[in-house]
Amino acid sequence: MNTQFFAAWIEEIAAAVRAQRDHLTQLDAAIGDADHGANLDRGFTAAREALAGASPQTPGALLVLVGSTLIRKVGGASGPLYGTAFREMGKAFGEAAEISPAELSTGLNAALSGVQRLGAAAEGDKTMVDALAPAAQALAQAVRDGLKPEEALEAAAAAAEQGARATVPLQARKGRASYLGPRSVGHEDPGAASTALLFGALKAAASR
Amino acid sequence: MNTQFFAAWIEEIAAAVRAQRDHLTQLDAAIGDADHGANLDRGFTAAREALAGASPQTPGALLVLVGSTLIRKVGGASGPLYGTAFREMGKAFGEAAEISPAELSTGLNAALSGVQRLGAAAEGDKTMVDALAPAAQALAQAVRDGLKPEEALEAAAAAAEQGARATVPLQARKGRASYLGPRSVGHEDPGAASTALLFGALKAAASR
Amino acid sequence: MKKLINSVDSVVTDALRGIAAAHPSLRVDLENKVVFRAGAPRPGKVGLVSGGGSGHEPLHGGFVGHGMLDAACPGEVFTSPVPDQLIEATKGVDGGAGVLHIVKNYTGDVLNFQMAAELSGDEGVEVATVLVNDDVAVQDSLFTAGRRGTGATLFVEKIAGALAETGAPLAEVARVAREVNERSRSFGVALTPCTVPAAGKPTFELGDTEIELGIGIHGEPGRTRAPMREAREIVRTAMDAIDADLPLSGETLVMVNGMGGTPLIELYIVFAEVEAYLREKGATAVRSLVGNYVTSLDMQGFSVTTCSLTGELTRLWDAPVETPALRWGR
Amino acid sequence: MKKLINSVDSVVTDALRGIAAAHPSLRVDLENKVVFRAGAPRPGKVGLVSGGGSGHEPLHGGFVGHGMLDAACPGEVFTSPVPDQLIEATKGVDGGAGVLHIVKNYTGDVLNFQMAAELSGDEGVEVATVLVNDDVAVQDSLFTAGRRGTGATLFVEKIAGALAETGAPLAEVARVAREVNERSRSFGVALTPCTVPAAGKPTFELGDTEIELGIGIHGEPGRTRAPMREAREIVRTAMDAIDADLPLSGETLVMVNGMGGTPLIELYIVFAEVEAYLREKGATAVRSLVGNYVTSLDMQGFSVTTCSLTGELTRLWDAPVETPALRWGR
Ligand SMILES: Nc1ncnc2c1ncn2[C@@H]1O[C@H](COP(=O)(O)OP(=O)(O)O)[C@@H](O)[C@H]1O
Ligand SMILES: Nc1ncnc2c1ncn2[C@@H]1O[C@H](COP(=O)(O)OP(=O)(O)O)[C@@H](O)[C@H]1O
Ligand SMILES: [Mg+2]
Ligand SMILES: [Mg+2]
Ligand SMILES: [Mg+2]
Ligand SMILES: [Mg+2]
Repeated sequence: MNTQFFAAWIEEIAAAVRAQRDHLTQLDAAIGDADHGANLDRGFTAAREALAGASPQTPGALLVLVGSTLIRKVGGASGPLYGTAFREMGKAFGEAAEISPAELSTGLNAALSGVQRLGAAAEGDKTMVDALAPAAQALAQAVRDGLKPEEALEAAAAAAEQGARATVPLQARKGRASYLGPRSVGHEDPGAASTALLFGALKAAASR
Repeated sequence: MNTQFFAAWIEEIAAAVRAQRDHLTQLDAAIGDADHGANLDRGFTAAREALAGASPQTPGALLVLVGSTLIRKVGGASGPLYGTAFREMGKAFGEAAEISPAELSTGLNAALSGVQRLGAAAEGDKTMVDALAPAAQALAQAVRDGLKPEEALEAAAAAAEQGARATVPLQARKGRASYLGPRSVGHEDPGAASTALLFGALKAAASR
Repeated sequence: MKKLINSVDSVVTDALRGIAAAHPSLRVDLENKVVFRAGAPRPGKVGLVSGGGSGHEPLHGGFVGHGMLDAACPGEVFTSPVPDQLIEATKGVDGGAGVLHIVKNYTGDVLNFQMAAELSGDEGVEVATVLVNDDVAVQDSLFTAGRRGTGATLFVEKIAGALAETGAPLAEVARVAREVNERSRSFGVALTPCTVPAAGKPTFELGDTEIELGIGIHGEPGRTRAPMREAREIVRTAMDAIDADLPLSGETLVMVNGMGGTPLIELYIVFAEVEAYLREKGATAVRSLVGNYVTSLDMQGFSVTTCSLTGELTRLWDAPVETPALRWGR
Repeated sequence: MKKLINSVDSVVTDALRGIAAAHPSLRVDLENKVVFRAGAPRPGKVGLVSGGGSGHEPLHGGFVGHGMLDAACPGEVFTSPVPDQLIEATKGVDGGAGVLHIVKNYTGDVLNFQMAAELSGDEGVEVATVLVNDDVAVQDSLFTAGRRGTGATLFVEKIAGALAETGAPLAEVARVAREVNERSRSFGVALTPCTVPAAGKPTFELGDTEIELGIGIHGEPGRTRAPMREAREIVRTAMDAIDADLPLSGETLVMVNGMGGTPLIELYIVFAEVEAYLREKGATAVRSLVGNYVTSLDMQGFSVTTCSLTGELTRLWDAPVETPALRWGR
C-alpha cells in the first residue's frame, strides 16, 4: 500500500462522509449535539484540499498531514481524537514508501493507543473506540493468519461495522452521550459509526 | 327600566363575555393582538364586583360606575372607549330612577358620541362604531315608531348584530386592524362583535 | 402552549415580583403596577413616564433608572396600561418640573395616556406628551390610526432621559424627544408568530418557508407575507423600506432588535448586513445596539431602527445610563 | 428551519462580522476567528481566554473587555474551537504574566484546549487551565466525562477577570477561578428543543405538555422528561437538585438564564420563584442576573446557576466590567 493508496483512502472517506453526513448528524442529534456529520465533512474536505496542495511523498507524511488538518479544522471531540489517530498511524509508518498489512496493523494499534491516551475511553464506553479496537484486533489476527491484504481489510471493516452496531445497547460513559445516562441506551454511537465508515473506505480504496 | 334592570344588564354582559371570551380573542388574534376577550372579561368581572360593593341607587350612577371601572381595569383601546360609552350614557340619565325607551335612546346617542369624540372613528372604519351606531339608530326609530320596550331592544340588538357582521368585508381605518391594510378585509371586527354582545345582553335582561 | 408562568392571570404581577427582587435600583409598586426608579421623584428634574402592554420586555421596566425613565407602567400582555397606573406614576415622579409621557402610537395607549394626562393635570402636574410613531410599514394618514411606535421608543427614552438628567425644562425635553422620533424609522420582520398567554395559541400561522414583512410588536400579522430567503435579502427589504421613507445618510444610530425568540447569533448576522447596507448608502453606523430590547413575547424575527444623529443627539446618547437593560458610562 | 442566516456554512463568520461592526471596543480577527479585547495584550496582566462552540451567545465573545476576558474563540455551532484559534488567542493576549484558559468541561473543549495549551507552552507562554463543571444534572465520577460546564462559566469569567485586572499573578487568578467553580451549581430545563443550522431540524421532539429536565447547552435531551407544570413547581425541581448537591445558604449570587428563545417576562417570573425558594432555605440572593447569557440557539427554557459568595468574590463581582453583554461600574 503506497502513498497513492492512502490518498485514495482519504478520497473514499471524504466521499463516504459527504454521503453519510446527515445520517451521522442525526445519530449525534439523538445522543449528542447534532454536529458529527458536519464536523467530519468539514475535516475531510479540508484534508483532501491539504493533500492536493502539499502532495506528500510517503504514506506516513500523508497521514500526519491528514491528522494535523483534522486537528486544525474539526474541533469538537472527534477532531483531536481522529486527528491524533491519523497522526499516530502516520508516525508509526516512518519514512516507508510501501506499507505492508503487518505495518498497517502496527499503525492502527498506534492510532488506537493515541485515541485512548487522549480520550481515556475503554472498550464498552460507547465511543469510537468500540469500532476502532475490534478493527485493529481483526487486522492483527488477519495478519497472523496470513490473509491476503484485501481479505485483511475486509475483516477489519466487518469488525468495525459490528463494533459500531454493538454500541446500540450500551450506556455511554464518555463524551456528550454520557450526559444522558440510561437514555443513551438504544442509539448507535456516531463516532463508532464514522469509524466504521473509515474502515469501509479503506476496503473500498483497496478494491479500486 | 330601573336600577335593577341595568344591574341585570351588566350581569348578562359579564356572562356573555365570559362565554364568548375565547371567540372575541380569536377575532382579535386575526386582525389585532389577541386580547379583546381577556380585556372585556377582566373589565366586566370588575364592574360586577364594583356594583356588588357599591350598590348604586340610580341607573345613571350604576352606569357611571360601570364606565369608570372599565376605564380603570381594561386598558387597551376598548377600555377607554367602552368606559366612556357607559359613563356618557349614565350621565345622560341624570338622577332618574326609571328610564324610558326614549331616554335610553338619548343615552345611547350620548354613548355613541362619546366614543366618536374619543376615538374619531366614523361608520365604516371597521370599529365598534359600526355596531353601536346602527343600534342607536334602530332604537331611535323604534321609539319614534312607538314599539314596545322589548321590541325596541330586539330591534337594537338585531341592528348591532347586523352591523358587526357587516364589518367583515371592510378594510380597517382605525385601531390596530388598520395596520394590516387590505389584509384586514374578510374578518369581523372584535369590538363590533362585542358591541353586538352588549345589545344581545340588553335584550336578554329585558326578557328576564 | 408551554410558558414559564404560574397562571395566565398572574403573568404581569409575577414578573413584577421578579423585577423587584432582581433590581434593587428600582422600587416596584406591585399594587398599582408601577416600576419606579428608586428615589423618585427627583426635585427639579423633569420626570419621564412610559408604559404600554407587557410582553415587550425589557421595554419599559428595564429602561427605568439614571439617565432614562423615572417610571414605567406595564399593562396586561399587549394591552395598554390603565389611567390609574399612569396617574400614580405621573404623580410619583413629578419633582415640580413636570412630567413627559412617552407614548407609543396605538389607539389604546394614546387614549389611556390622554385620560391620565388630563386627570394628572387636574391634580396640578404639568404633563407633556410625545407620540412615538416610527414604523414605516404602516401608512400614515389623517384617516388612519397612523404609524405604530416601535423601536424608536428606546431611542426617545434614552435621549430624552439624558437631557432630563441635566435639569433641562419640560419643553426642552419634549422637544428633543420629538426630534428623535422624527429622525427615527423602523421596520420589522417575523419568522414565527408569538403566543399570547391568555389566547393560548399562536396569533397567526406561518408556513415553514414563509415570513411576515412589516410586523409590529403585538403579534399581529405584517403587511405582506413573503418567501423565506437569506438574511442579506431580508435586510435589504427592510432597509429599502426605511430608506424610501427617510433617505439614509450621515451618522446613524442603529438598533437591530430581536423579537424575543431570535438567537443573538442571528441578530449579529443581521447587523452585519445592516451595516453593509448603510455603508452602501454612504451612511455610517456610528452607534449601535444589537439584542432583545423591544420584544414580542416568543416571536422569532427582528426589527431594525435607525436614527439620523446630530451632534446633540450623539452626545445625549453617549451620556451615562444605568438601567437594568441599558447601562454605560457609570 | 427558518433562520436569519446567509448560509449554513457562513453562520459563524457572518456573526463575527456583525460583532466586529457592532463593538468598537473589540478587535475581531476574522481569519483566525478570535474576538480580542482592543489593545490586547496588556503588559503585566494575566490574559484570560475562553471559547467553545457557537450558539451560546453572548457567551463568550460578549464577555470580552475590561474586567472579563481578553479573547474568546468561537467554534462552529456547538463544536469546540480548534487548537489553532486557541493558540492564536493565547499568544495574542499574553502580556508576559501568563494566560488562563477557562474551559467548559466537554470532551471536545478539553481536548482542543489541552492541545493548544501544550503548543502555546512550547512557544513560551505560561498557561493555566480552569475547568468549569457546574451542572448538577450530570453524575460526576472518574469513569464518566464528568459534569458539564454551563452557567458558572460566566461567574468564573467575571470574577477571575476582575482579579486579573488588579494585576494579580496567574496562580492567584487560577485559584479564584477554581474557587468560583467549586462554589457554583447549575440546573437547566427545556420547554422546546433547538435547531442546529447544519442539522436543519430540532435536536429532539417534545410534546405540547412535556419538558426536559437536566438539559445542557447543546440541544441535547435532558436526564428525564416530565410533564409541564407551573413555573413555581419547575423552579422547585431545579433548586432541589442544586440544594441536594450543595446546600444553599448565606449570600448567594444567582443567575436565571434564558436558553435563547424564552421571553424575558418569563425569566423574571422564574427569578421571583428562585428568590422565594432561596429565602425559604435561609439563603439570600444578594447579587443576580436575569436574561440571556449562556444560550442554546433558539431553545425555550432556562437554567439557574447559584454561587455561594465570600467577601472576596462579592467584591470581585462588583468590580467594574465593560463588555458587550455585561457592563457596570464604568
Ligand atoms: N473520550 C472519548 N474517547 C473516544 N471517543 C470519544 C470520546 N468522547 C467522544 N468520543 C467520540 O466522539 C464522538 C462525537 O464526535 P463529535 O460529535 O464530532 O464531537 P462533539 O461530541 O464534541 O460534538 C462520539 O460519538 C464518540 O464516538
Ligand atoms: N378609534 C377607535 N374608535 C372606535 N373603536 C375603536 C377604535 N380603535 C379600536 N377600536 C375598537 O377596539 C377594538 C379592540 O379592542 P381591544 O382589543 O380590547 O384593544 P386593543 O386594540 O388596544 O388591543 C377594535 O376591534 C375596535 O372595535
Ligand atoms: Mg457532536
Ligand atoms: Mg386587542
Ligand atoms: Mg391590546
Ligand atoms: Mg459538538
